[in-house]
Amino acid sequence: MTDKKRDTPLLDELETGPWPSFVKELKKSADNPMTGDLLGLLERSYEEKIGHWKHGGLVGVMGYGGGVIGRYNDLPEEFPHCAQFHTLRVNQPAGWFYTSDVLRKLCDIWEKHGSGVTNMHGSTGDLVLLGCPTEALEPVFAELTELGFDLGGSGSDVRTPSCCCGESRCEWACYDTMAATHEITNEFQDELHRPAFPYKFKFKMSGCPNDCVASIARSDMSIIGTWRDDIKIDQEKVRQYVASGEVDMRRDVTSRCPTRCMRWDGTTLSIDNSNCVKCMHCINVLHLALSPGDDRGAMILIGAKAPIIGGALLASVLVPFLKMEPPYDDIKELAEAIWDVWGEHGNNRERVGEFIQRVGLGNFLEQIGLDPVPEMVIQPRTNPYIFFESDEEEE
Amino acid sequence: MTDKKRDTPLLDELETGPWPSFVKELKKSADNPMTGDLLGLLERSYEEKIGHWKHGGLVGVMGYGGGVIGRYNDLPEEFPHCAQFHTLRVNQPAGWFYTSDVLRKLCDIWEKHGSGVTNMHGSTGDLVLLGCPTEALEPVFAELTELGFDLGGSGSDVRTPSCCCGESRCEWACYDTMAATHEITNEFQDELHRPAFPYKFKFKMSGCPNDCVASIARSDMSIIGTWRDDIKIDQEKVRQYVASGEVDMRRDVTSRCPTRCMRWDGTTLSIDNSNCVKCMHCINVLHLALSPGDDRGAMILIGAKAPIIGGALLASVLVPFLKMEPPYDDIKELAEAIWDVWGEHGNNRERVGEFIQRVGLGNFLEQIGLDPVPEMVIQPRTNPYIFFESDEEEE
Amino acid sequence: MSQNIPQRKTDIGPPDYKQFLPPVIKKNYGQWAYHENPKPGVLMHVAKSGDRLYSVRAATPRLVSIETIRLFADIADEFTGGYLRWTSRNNVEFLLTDETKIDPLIERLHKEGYPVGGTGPAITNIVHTQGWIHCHSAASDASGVVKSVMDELYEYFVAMKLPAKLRIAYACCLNMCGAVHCSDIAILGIHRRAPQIDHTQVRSVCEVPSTVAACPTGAVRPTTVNGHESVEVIEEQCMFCANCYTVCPAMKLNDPEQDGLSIWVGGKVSNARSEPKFSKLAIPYIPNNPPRWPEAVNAVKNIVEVYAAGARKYERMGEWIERIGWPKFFELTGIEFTKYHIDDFTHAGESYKRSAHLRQVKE
Amino acid sequence: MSQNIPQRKTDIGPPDYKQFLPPVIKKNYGQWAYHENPKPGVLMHVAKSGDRLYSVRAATPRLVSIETIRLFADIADEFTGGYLRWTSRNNVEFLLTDETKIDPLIERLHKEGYPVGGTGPAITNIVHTQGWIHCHSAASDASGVVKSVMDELYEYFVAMKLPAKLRIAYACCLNMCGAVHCSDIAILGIHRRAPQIDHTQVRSVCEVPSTVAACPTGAVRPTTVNGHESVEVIEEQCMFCANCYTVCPAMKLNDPEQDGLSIWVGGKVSNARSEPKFSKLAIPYIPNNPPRWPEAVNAVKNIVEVYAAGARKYERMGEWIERIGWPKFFELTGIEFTKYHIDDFTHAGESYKRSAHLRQVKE
Ligand code: SRM
Ligand code: SRM
Ligand code: SRM
Ligand code: SRM
Ligand code: SF4
Ligand code: SF4
Ligand code: SF4
Ligand code: SF4
Ligand code: SF4
Ligand code: SF4
Ligand code: SF4
Ligand code: SF4
Repeated sequence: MTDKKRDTPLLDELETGPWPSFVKELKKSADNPMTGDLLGLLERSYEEKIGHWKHGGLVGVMGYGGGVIGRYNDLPEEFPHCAQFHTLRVNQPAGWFYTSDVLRKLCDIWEKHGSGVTNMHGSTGDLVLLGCPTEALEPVFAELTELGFDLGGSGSDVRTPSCCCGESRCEWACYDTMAATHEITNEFQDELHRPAFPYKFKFKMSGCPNDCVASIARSDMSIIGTWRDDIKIDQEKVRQYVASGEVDMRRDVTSRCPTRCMRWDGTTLSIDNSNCVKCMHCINVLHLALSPGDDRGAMILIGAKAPIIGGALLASVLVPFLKMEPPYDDIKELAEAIWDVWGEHGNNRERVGEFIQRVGLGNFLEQIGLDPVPEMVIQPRTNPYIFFESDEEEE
Repeated sequence: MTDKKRDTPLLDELETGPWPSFVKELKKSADNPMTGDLLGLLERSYEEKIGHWKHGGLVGVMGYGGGVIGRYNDLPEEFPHCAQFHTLRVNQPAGWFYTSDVLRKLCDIWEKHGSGVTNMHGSTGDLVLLGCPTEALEPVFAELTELGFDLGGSGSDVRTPSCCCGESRCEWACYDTMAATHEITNEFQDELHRPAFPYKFKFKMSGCPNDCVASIARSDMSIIGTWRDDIKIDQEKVRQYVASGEVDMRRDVTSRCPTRCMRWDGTTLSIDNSNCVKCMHCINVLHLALSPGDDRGAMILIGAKAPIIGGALLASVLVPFLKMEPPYDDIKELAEAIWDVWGEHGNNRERVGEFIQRVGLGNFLEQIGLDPVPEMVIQPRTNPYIFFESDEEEE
Repeated sequence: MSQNIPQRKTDIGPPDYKQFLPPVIKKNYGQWAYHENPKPGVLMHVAKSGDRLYSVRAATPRLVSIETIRLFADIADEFTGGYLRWTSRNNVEFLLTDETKIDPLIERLHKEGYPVGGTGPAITNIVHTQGWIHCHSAASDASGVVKSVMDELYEYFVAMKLPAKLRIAYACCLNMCGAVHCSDIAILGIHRRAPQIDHTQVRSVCEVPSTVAACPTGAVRPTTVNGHESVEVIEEQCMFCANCYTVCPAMKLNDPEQDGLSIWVGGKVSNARSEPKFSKLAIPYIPNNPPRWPEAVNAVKNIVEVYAAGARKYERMGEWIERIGWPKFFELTGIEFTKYHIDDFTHAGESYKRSAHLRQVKE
Repeated sequence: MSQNIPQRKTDIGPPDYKQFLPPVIKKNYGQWAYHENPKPGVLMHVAKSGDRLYSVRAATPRLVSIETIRLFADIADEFTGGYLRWTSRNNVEFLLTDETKIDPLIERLHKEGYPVGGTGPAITNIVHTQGWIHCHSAASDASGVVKSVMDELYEYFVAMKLPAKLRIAYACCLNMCGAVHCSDIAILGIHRRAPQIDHTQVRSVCEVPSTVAACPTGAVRPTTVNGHESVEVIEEQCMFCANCYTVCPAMKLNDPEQDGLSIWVGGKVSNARSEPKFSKLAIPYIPNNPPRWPEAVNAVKNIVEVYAAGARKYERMGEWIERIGWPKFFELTGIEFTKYHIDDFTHAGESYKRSAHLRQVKE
């Protein structure tokens, strides 16, 4: 039967072709009986065009409510070695930097207790250890913490924050994304490990509006670097771009500026910075000549999420500009103020973005103690349905 | 008491100033006791900062369900002459054209039976006779029809259609708005006079996308002239505009084109007509040089309305292009198909625009027998909540 | 049934417009070549045949006495051979072919108190509604506010000195009979107190289920008062739309101290350049202050002046604001931004700023 | 409670990233001057100090064996002194300072089957999810579809020949764990059959009220089956979102014949030029056809090629489509526009075309 299970003609087709093959990866670990069975089970799915995993399962490590996704297959008799096939979400180091040394140690732990299969990384950012039997959860966890790693989030808690590589490498970073991520992750260990919110809450930090961790689309609190002074221009280098023929200033730059606030007169580039919306495009294109201003910081946006259930949301502006200084108390306090309000009044499985839509951004601001500013909206309301408050009326 | 009523110190302040004064107008007719009382009642409102009219009232002319708005004041003892102060909505001639002769005859009728006060015109377009006692409704109506006038709509019926002056005067008219309005108004006399819909239904016709009757904002069926070939350019006249210094081609024209599909090279204006969205701007500015193409017709948009109750709606594209030829059967059939569906499935007080939102434009199209085309939407859906139909599934 | 009713026809429809058209229009119908706007209030339309039609546009207060209509008829007889029309914004237009009569006509109209203007980049007549003159629903007067505002903006009617057309609309309640939802500037009468229920009247004139159904926020609930079916209103859920009042006269919202005006900006109807836009809230509340509503007049004037000073040629109010950004609009006009400006109705989330595109943020 | 559990710490948080940074980064942290992209997959970051960091980016299938991680560790030791990182899109980056090692490193990676590329105007790795490998909710596999698509689009990974970056995402169900809602091209697993209810299981593992509440369309209703509390589904009201299944495992939607893929286009995340955009529906349904999903692969390839041929430099998919208009997109790609493309969810009306701005309409 083992043989028959290992017969994977459909999956084998996915070993060919130039793109790296996940089937090859599985086969690299297929001596591990868990992964051997996984291959067989997956082949079955390919034959039948249906998955063979059962819904959830309450497993985890002691004292934590999150970090492990329980999973059982629905053919445990045929594929007993992956009958329990949980995942551990291991909180990655900020920016996903590793040394060969630490990776090897991680591999050793995972070889000893698990399937040998990983996701580098999960969509939220965790280092995902894919396929762990229930009884191995605690030993893996113990060895991980011994090595200096901890679990990430799952369930209705703070989810593992992630960030772009920021100042580690990128000249556009307007704040230190990795430091902020590390600090915030450590500050909120309890919220991360012990689900107590109405639903999940994700942080993502990008160093500039290019948003290389997709924070505006995928995090409940999105922290995007920006600046509030003028773009720095090295006119000589601008002229070099033009002279070399590499850039056509009108076609590539000025006409693509969303507010058309740039002028190129053939020798000098001028920017009406009061109308620049810091989109990054001109800087991206003329990267040797232009750079963000010196008065750098970040904006905080709130409430992005996938479509379930009211439809997907992009995050919206909550704080237009904030200086980002360790230990980032402003952000910590803001997050806590939000959790207080949302924690108390949010419905079960209601993301903070949906909650704000339900109670109204105006009311939400009042509750968390922020003043409304026009930067928070595309435009003021168009409908006349204003809930005037009676204290106002008394004035 | 008559004297005291006529004492209108607050209103008198509105007789001063350069703008024509409605108070002067009221006073011109104030020998009419109805209008005399109206002045007194209005002064009272100015003193008290509150209106003195009561809600509705079922009055009308025999055989009609619409055309009259019943109105009674709430101080009938003090102001008995305007205790009954109904309005008659008289269907204006298309384009609001009159001769002195017919106006005088209208005035005579209104002098004889009513307050002598009018609205030239109401917001929907009717010639509004403001202030008619109940017993005068039938005589006024009889004399009006004798003169060739009929009542307009009110209540849940077709409302008085209106149109811009179109081909009577305007070189941009892409179809004969006045002829179409007249034809459609006459075709739907029954629907106009005898409310049988879920709610009101307004037609407005504009000859071009400048939309001088605000049809896209204010009518359930908006018929806006447009063309589908190329804009006609008289290059010589374009050059004259530039030479005279009257127009700066970049500042005033090409950079204001919404799709930036125009190029001015200093001597010739070229338009990428495949990307022109027929916004009219360049034609408006260079009106001596440019004009709409020759292949003219109209687009039909559906569902505009004021905010009550789901929020205001602008009309949305239903038929991207239609040749407009008398007797406009396409439009009549389309309207009837819509009324069938909305009439059967619409809720009470649900405008057709709200109905479409409730049932979904896709379903609505299916029911009225139109094919979906991408011109109907800004963009395809962004949420994945597709109601797949099971016949499809069977395929 | 038919007692006392004179002989009458029905369903004859409106009179045929053709009989009212001046000969020059009949002849050149659909054959116009171009037009010019030689001076404020005067349009010249030139036909392919070479014929010319002049339209002289004069303001009216819309609410006009038959005496005034007769005056217009007399003026038409004198200058145009009896031909005139009204516009979609309640101006009257005298239609003539004799160029020499234009100036005398203008003079005459001015003398009678009906100024000529409103064409081109100007402020034309305010589209408005009934107000205290005729409607039960009005949160303020219409004609009085319009008169007060236009007295102050008169100079923009008789000259063509704005960057673009500027359309003002007025409506006395949220039904918005006056195009308020898509205007450069809109003035809107609003209530701010939940309906006061007359339970006796409910019993006699209202249907409880339809009254309950009318409320978009579910604030109206069925209840029993003194043993009779009636309704109650959860006040915190009421946003004063008056839809319940429309279906049930026993739910009055009018209130001398709470009613007032709100100001909206940046809407448009035309498709020129940008797509049609809704008006957006500028000022949530200004108290009713008849007979001249000075606070509202000043607020409107301020917005017009800031716009006139800042917008580029051909830029409508909304286009200008979008170019400079809403934060700048609030800064330049000195209007305070409050939580009321933030939408909280059905599609509220669609108005939240969901991008990092922000202009320079003040320290 | 604590039987068999080895000594362990808790709440220590992630390891400090600083210990994993190569010296050149530690030294120049926050002091970078500029970067260049000398060839596909290679970035050069130059510090103000003059120091240079090279990052060599290789594709991975994301699902990797520890054998592969060890291989990467070995390669890192050989070329970078042991330093490497992963990117936000599951590529691995080797971080080195010795320019001469770049080409040998690339060669080595290619030899091992991990091609170098994905930088600049290219297609980089597909962000994706678990699929049949691990998730109960999956309407299709993830890794298999991704592999099939990337085999076909490989040339766009190893070269920089597109007008702009092109981001593809994949998610196996509407939960969209894979950034699908804001991608240039997104592939999304979908169900098309209402949940089949296992009433016995409902009884044992589901809460009826929360299951009913989970359904956004109200399709799930409480009912009684064989004397026990259970739920029923009004099939016409179901749009297959699986939210009921998430809260109640007894509501299976998976179905071999009805499940499949849908294709979405024109989303983006960055704020560069245009604001972030959602992806929009291009193709409502493509049947599941493992192991290589040829129909889906071809559909994606077609869209990429039409885009590559038509877009201007720096124009992302959505920006290109908005420039040419959606009607043209459907025409050029040959994709059929159906009623399914027209939104009918909460904010549907906001997607209707509410202006007269239309491009040339075909006869
Ligand atoms: C593992 C992972 C996908 C992957 O292959 O990478 C994942 C897997 C699951 N997600 Fe997710 N989500 C993962 C990132 C995301 C993301 C992306 C992100 O975080 O940037 C999203 C979209 C962003 C967002 O949060 O809105 C996402 C949106 C969801 C949702 C929809 C939530 C919503 O509010 O719309 C659900 C449903 C739920 O929470 O009940 C969900 C639920 C799930 C569950 C737990 C299924 C369930 O219903 O119980 C999946 C477990 C799969 C498994 O068998 O392991 N997952 N999920 C990702 C986490 C790995 C990691 O920790 O790094
Ligand atoms: C007379 C007029 C205002 C004016 O001073 O010009 C008017 C007056 C009334 N309108 Fe209106 N509407 C008038 C044009 C409009 C327009 C503008 C238009 O037609 O272009 C609108 C906005 C466009 C639209 O239809 O959405 C308009 C939107 C409403 C509404 C809100 C309808 C909605 O679906 O949102 C109501 C409330 C209702 O129907 O119950 C309403 C209701 C009313 C009522 C009947 C009040 C009521 O609740 O019973 C008003 C009677 C006033 C009176 O005492 O005479 N009126 N009404 C206009 C009709 C004159 C004419 O026939 O020419
Ligand atoms: C007479 C009238 C039509 C009618 O049948 O009654 C009319 C007549 C003309 N309109 Fe209009 N428009 C008339 C109401 C409108 C409206 C409706 C409204 O205001 O409620 C609009 C839409 C307004 C909006 O967008 O909010 C309108 C938007 C335009 C535009 C576009 C302006 C823009 O840039 O957005 C033009 C083109 C232009 O001005 O260059 C235009 C152009 C014209 C022209 C030049 C057309 C022509 O060649 O005859 C006419 C003289 C314009 C002028 O007054 O400067 N007409 N025009 C209406 C006069 C109203 C009045 O008394 O002031
Ligand atoms: C390494 C990485 C960040 C990280 O910490 O992991 C990264 C790194 C850089 N990004 Fe990014 N971006 C990375 C994910 C993203 C994402 C997120 C995503 O795709 O999920 C985005 C948003 C994508 C979107 O809009 O959908 C992103 C949008 C950009 C942009 C804006 C592109 C645009 O025109 O819209 C730039 C600017 C540019 O390319 O000129 C940029 C520029 C850059 C620069 C040039 C910044 C720098 O100076 O270092 C880096 C090399 C770019 C390259 O690959 O061509 N990066 N970048 C991510 C590499 C992913 C990969 O393996 O391919
Ligand atoms: S988001 Fe900005 S700072 Fe961060 S890596 Fe991308 S370009 Fe650099
Ligand atoms: S950053 Fe964007 S908005 Fe600012 S000047 Fe450059 S292109 Fe324009
Ligand atoms: S809508 Fe067009 S055709 Fe009609 S009057 Fe206005 S500009 Fe002329
Ligand atoms: S009509 Fe409008 S879209 Fe067409 S070319 Fe002229 S300005 Fe551009
Ligand atoms: S806006 Fe309101 S108050 Fe004014 S006329 Fe219309 S319904 Fe009456
Ligand atoms: S005024 Fe509007 S919100 Fe208030 S109770 Fe009446 S219907 Fe409801
Ligand atoms: S997208 Fe759906 S099926 Fe795929 S991993 Fe996420 S929850 Fe599971
Ligand atoms: S799949 Fe979604 S729409 Fe269908 S019954 Fe379940 S929750 Fe409701």
